[in-house]
Amino acid sequence: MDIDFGSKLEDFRAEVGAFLDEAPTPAIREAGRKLTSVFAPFEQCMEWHQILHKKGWAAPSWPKEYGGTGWSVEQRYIFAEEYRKRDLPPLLPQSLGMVGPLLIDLGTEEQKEKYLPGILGGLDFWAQGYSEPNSGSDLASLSCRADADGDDYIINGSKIWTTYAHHANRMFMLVRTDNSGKKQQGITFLLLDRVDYEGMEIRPIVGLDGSPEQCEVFFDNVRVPQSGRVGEENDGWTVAKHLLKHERGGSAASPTLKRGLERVREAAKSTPSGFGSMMVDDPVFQRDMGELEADIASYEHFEKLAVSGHPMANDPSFPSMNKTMNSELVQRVSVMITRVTGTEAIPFQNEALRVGANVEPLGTDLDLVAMPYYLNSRATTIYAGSNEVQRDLIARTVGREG
Amino acid sequence: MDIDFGSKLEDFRAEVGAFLDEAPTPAIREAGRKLTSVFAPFEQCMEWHQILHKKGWAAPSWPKEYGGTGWSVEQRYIFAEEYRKRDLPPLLPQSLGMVGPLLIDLGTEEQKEKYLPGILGGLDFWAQGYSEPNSGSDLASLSCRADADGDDYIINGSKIWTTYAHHANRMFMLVRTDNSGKKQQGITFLLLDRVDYEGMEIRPIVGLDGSPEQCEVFFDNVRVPQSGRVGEENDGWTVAKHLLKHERGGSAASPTLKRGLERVREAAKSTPSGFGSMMVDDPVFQRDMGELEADIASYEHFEKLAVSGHPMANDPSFPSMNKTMNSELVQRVSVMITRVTGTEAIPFQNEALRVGANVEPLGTDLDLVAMPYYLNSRATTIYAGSNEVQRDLIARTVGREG
Amino acid sequence: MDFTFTDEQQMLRDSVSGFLTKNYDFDQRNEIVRSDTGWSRDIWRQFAELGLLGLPFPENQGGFGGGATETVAIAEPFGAHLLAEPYIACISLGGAAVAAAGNSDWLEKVMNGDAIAAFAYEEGRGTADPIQVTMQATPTDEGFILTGEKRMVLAGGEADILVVAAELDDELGLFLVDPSADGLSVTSYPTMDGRRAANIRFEAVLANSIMEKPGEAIRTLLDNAILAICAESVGAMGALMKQTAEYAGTRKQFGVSIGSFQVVAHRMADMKIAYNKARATLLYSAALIEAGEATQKDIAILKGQTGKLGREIGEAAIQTHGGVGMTDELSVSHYHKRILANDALLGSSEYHLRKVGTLS
Amino acid sequence: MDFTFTDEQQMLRDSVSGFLTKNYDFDQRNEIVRSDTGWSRDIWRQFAELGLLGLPFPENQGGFGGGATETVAIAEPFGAHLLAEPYIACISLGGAAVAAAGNSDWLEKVMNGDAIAAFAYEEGRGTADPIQVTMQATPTDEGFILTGEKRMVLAGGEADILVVAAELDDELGLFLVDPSADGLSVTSYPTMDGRRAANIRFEAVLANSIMEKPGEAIRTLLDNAILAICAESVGAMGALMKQTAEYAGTRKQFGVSIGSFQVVAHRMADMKIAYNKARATLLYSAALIEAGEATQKDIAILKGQTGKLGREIGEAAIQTHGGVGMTDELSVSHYHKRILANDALLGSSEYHLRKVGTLS
Repeated sequence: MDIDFGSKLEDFRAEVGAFLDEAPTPAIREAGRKLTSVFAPFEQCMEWHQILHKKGWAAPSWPKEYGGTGWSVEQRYIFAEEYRKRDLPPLLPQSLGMVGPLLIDLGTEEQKEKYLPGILGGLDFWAQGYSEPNSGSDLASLSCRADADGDDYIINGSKIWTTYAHHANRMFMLVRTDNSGKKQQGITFLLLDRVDYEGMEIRPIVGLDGSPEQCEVFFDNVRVPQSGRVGEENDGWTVAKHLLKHERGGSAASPTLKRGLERVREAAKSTPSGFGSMMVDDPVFQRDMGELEADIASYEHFEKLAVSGHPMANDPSFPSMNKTMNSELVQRVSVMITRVTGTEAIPFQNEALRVGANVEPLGTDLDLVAMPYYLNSRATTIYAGSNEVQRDLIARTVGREG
Repeated sequence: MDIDFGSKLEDFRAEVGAFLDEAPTPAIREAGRKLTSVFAPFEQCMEWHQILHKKGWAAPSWPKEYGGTGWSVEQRYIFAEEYRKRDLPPLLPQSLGMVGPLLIDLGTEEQKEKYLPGILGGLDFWAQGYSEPNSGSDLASLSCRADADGDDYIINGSKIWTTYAHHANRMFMLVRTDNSGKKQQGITFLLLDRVDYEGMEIRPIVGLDGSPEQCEVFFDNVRVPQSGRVGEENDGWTVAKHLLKHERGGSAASPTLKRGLERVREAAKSTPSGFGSMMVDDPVFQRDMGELEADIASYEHFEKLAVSGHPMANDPSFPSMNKTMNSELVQRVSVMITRVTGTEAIPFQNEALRVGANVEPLGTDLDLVAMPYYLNSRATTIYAGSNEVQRDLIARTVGREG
Repeated sequence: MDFTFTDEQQMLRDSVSGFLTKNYDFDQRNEIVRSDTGWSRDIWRQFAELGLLGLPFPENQGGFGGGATETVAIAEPFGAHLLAEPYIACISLGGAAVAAAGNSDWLEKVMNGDAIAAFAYEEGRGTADPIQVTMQATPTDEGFILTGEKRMVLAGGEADILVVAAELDDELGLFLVDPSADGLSVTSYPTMDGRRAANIRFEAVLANSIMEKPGEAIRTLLDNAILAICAESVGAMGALMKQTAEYAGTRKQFGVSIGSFQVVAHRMADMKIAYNKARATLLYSAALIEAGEATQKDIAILKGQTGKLGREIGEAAIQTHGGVGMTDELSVSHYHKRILANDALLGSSEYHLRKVGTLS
Repeated sequence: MDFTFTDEQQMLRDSVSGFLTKNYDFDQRNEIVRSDTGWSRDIWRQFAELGLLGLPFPENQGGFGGGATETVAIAEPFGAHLLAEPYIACISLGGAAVAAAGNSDWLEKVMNGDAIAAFAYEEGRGTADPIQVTMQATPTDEGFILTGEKRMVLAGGEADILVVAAELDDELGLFLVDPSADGLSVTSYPTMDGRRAANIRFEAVLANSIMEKPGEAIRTLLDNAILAICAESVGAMGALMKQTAEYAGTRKQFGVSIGSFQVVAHRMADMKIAYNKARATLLYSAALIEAGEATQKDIAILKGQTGKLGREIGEAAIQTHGGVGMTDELSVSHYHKRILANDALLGSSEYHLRKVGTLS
């Protein structure tokens, strides 16, 4: 066993810290402070992506030859910690965490050349077209169809819960190309090099927090080139499963959870417990925080075992366990935030949440984001394969750990 | 709405208290203090039953004409509270709470005359022969068969989890009398007027707490009279369902839960929290106790609504909700008890637990019972229809509350 | 023991429920919430006509003398319809305060629907108990002077009169303040559950004392308001349970209704258990309050359990609905937000459940 | 970062596991536990031969210099086999104490399997931290005098030598006591998880000081013992998960295996999640301890999480087994009892998780 605690790492930490102190614009910082979701405010997020890319730090988990940093596990966590410590907006996962790694693994050379630079550089934003109104947890039952026509496909149907589609300039999606076999067969994985094809319409959906984050996307005889296909026709389920690994695997998620607790603890210093002391000194608060912090620590250990190559990560249900643990911890942290903000989280202040808004929030930054963040976080156990589906998958592997 | 708080009730409370202070023998009191289960030590329990019967208080929930007390709901709770306050052993439920009420509802006049006096008077103890090795939650799949032969049935097969069968002198049971239809059909409900029939063998099972409470009962061509049948042949499932209502309905269970908390709080006065004060003054302990006490209060309210005739009790899933709530609260209280006893609950002191044992326990009475009680209470969510089965039943009724 | 509604109470409940079903379905409600005022004066006038605004006040003050059970009978339907109108703000709190002080002028206007009275009590982050109020009232020759801030004053922006809770000689007093008084600045906002509230800064604001050393009166006022708040939440919980059961019965995934998945079914069973616990405690508490036998522990149990069980039900409802439960479009999330906001008011479940433990 | 076993460590683990599989199946184990002594001298001698008794001690003291990872490598199989022999009592605690004090005579006997050393530390109701020790050591001309009581001294009844933790001048010290010394009364008993322990009263018992002002030494000793205890529990948790999965796959109800019920399946998924969390924390903590970088918070996280997650797994295993899970006959409940007993030792999960919150 071995964990590196050398002084070189402390130099690295200082280097990262110095850059992160200096590089982000005020608007980027504001976007980070006003984060109420996994998905940061779009414009500032992409701006920040480009800045990080210039530094070569946009994609720490990518292979070095494709623009990754080549950092050790220790370095990646230090980067994530320093990043979160400053409440900087996380880069959007659809491009860097999903379609990018997928193309690296399964894309044609042409696709890689065409798309990877825009993904890595933060020039493109890719929406993920998976779910449909009647295909949520049962993704394989999707019916949005693509009919081959010459070198093209003609797409008809609709997608829903397409995060930030109204900001996207590209899209990857699953379409039905064959109805004859099992539902998992006959699915094809497509890249759309633009989202303004004729017959395509994107409608934002207002979420329970009052903001449009998700969209519906409608396809009415939309003609797209077949060259956007990843893998074989009708083999999209295999492709998607490969991608889910990236989607669920999420590296270095624990620093975000830890930073959430830190913000709670900070706020607790000036929040009365109602029982004679400030919350931070209140034994009940301390116990509840301790319990949550310890559980986050176990998740961090689990995550670090995995990224450092421990066999635990080879368990076929590893991505599902990772997704389940992380999403439920996100929700618990979000509840802690509303607990420390109390009644101050009740005002509806959507206008003040907008980056650059000239609206004074009624309370602190944490008061402002607490309730939208809590509400938005209800989605973490629903999206990317509901936790019910994840537990179904995990259950199938129990007792077969070898 | 109306709750009686009159002074007459306080007189009643005094009357009950005076009797309960005076009537039980030292051995009965010891049996109550050493209670580690729903099922009190047998011998003292029956002795106490007979004493209560002499006073006319053995069956407060029975109809007055069958020997019930005719008390108001308020009085029944006062009786239960004073009873629990003194840690007296609860009477065994199989006779008074199950077969007795069943016979009152569905027995023949002959059966009532023959059996009710012994049940009410505490002269008989009836074992409940339901579960079989392959029929647990799936009770209807039972296979222990009874073949009609003249005026008799000949029983072959076995029963398991037959509580206190080794103490019983009578037994009620479900047998398979027909295999041709649905599994719920072809079941017959039988009363056995003795348990020492030729071919009948009772083997106690040692439980995880080290004590034999459950038994296996084997039947090898056991000939019993058909006059012991309740209801029609092959109609035993209906009879059993009727009985389940009594088994799950359990009136006045909340005083037991409240008494459990009281004992915890009492012990907490002299138990250091590990954080500078006695547990009873420790905020974390207070919060956890408050949460549990409030949940027990809600259960008490639910129970009182039901026994006072509120329509909530007409919900077809009422017995299942009641069983689920009560069993899970029992477990939570049992955990609280082990929390306050800590390492002092780790010694295995089965000998000291025996009523009349001349063995000094290593710690307090609560230390002595804590772990056996906790362990034994794991059964509450398993027996009488596992809580999984109960939730299945409850789920079917959601949204149909009218 | 009897925890059932009388025929009259049932009629009252049915009439409120019927009125709201007709005039206040989810679409109508949303239109009202999205309007400039955020609630409907028209509905309010009809409440006055139905006698609802005078319901809880004593007959000798011109009210209908309704008790705790009547409060439950109307507030459950309010919750089921996500009422935006300031009934709790203006009747259960503001009106109850002027009634307790015997101020018949304002009470009459409140009961007629001609004035909105708001109760300025909360000082931020959950003022759960009167002893936590820190605003001081300083006696001067012209009257009392108030300085400080009140937050989350429900209907504070549209109030015609403010009843302010402030300390006087180490005890709580109630003070009347004209919303247009000098030194008062009101920041009004919508709440996340579709009501209106305000933060109100007081800088040497002149106020009339209407009740000094109110003793039990303020506790009674708060207890009754807690009952109304909890009844509203229980109404919302019932609606959530019904809607979720309906959705689970019709929404199909993997070729079957999602309710046929055992995990979904058990979650609904848990919702039902939680609902029955909460409702039993609501009805039992109402009976205790009506009998004058409710202790501070009983009230803490009511508020604590309602908040805790309500959150469980709301979160379960959203999870069962999946994506659509995350939208503004469906009522599901709105119920949950109302339940959460009610939990935050007058002390959260965290506060109250712990208080239960300290009161033993 | 690397959290894997080296080849040597894996071989050690496999050899212990293989030995126990051959000589210590559940029936053999139960026979040993039910014997008069409660554990097997024969097994103990074989442990000595396998080098396990000297494993964690420094090479310059005659040991094998095993570190935290080696402890994990052997203690996980101990847990999976519900070891009754006093490895933790005599090696991780008693032996470690004499080793820390540099007492090579006793250490050699311990490593050879010729003597049992017990560590008298606990004073009742969970002595979670050295500062909670209250027993006083009073210096006299003949030596130190100890008065008071130690409870739950693992292997205290069969110890050849007792190492007692007691306060001297407001600091903790370690003292050697002969179990046959005047003034000592030992009440020995089996524990509910199949070990032996004793309550020991000291009435003016003469003792030799072997370590005064041990400072970090005692903390290190306890940390290593906590690691061993937690590894044992994690081993038990893994066994429970495997057995429960097997049972759920074969036990039929309603015509299908119970594991095909989604609620049972999800409970098993939760067991697996809990197990992986606990095991990840165990391995990570071992790496931290080995690197000399484990803080008190890290140790509290390890002990707290193991106890909490272990209880979850144990309770889930019993519930899934139903009636048979409630019997003495199956190993399921025995694993759960071992996990609970380990949770109680050296501070429960309640204690440690709260400590995590105070250390932030």
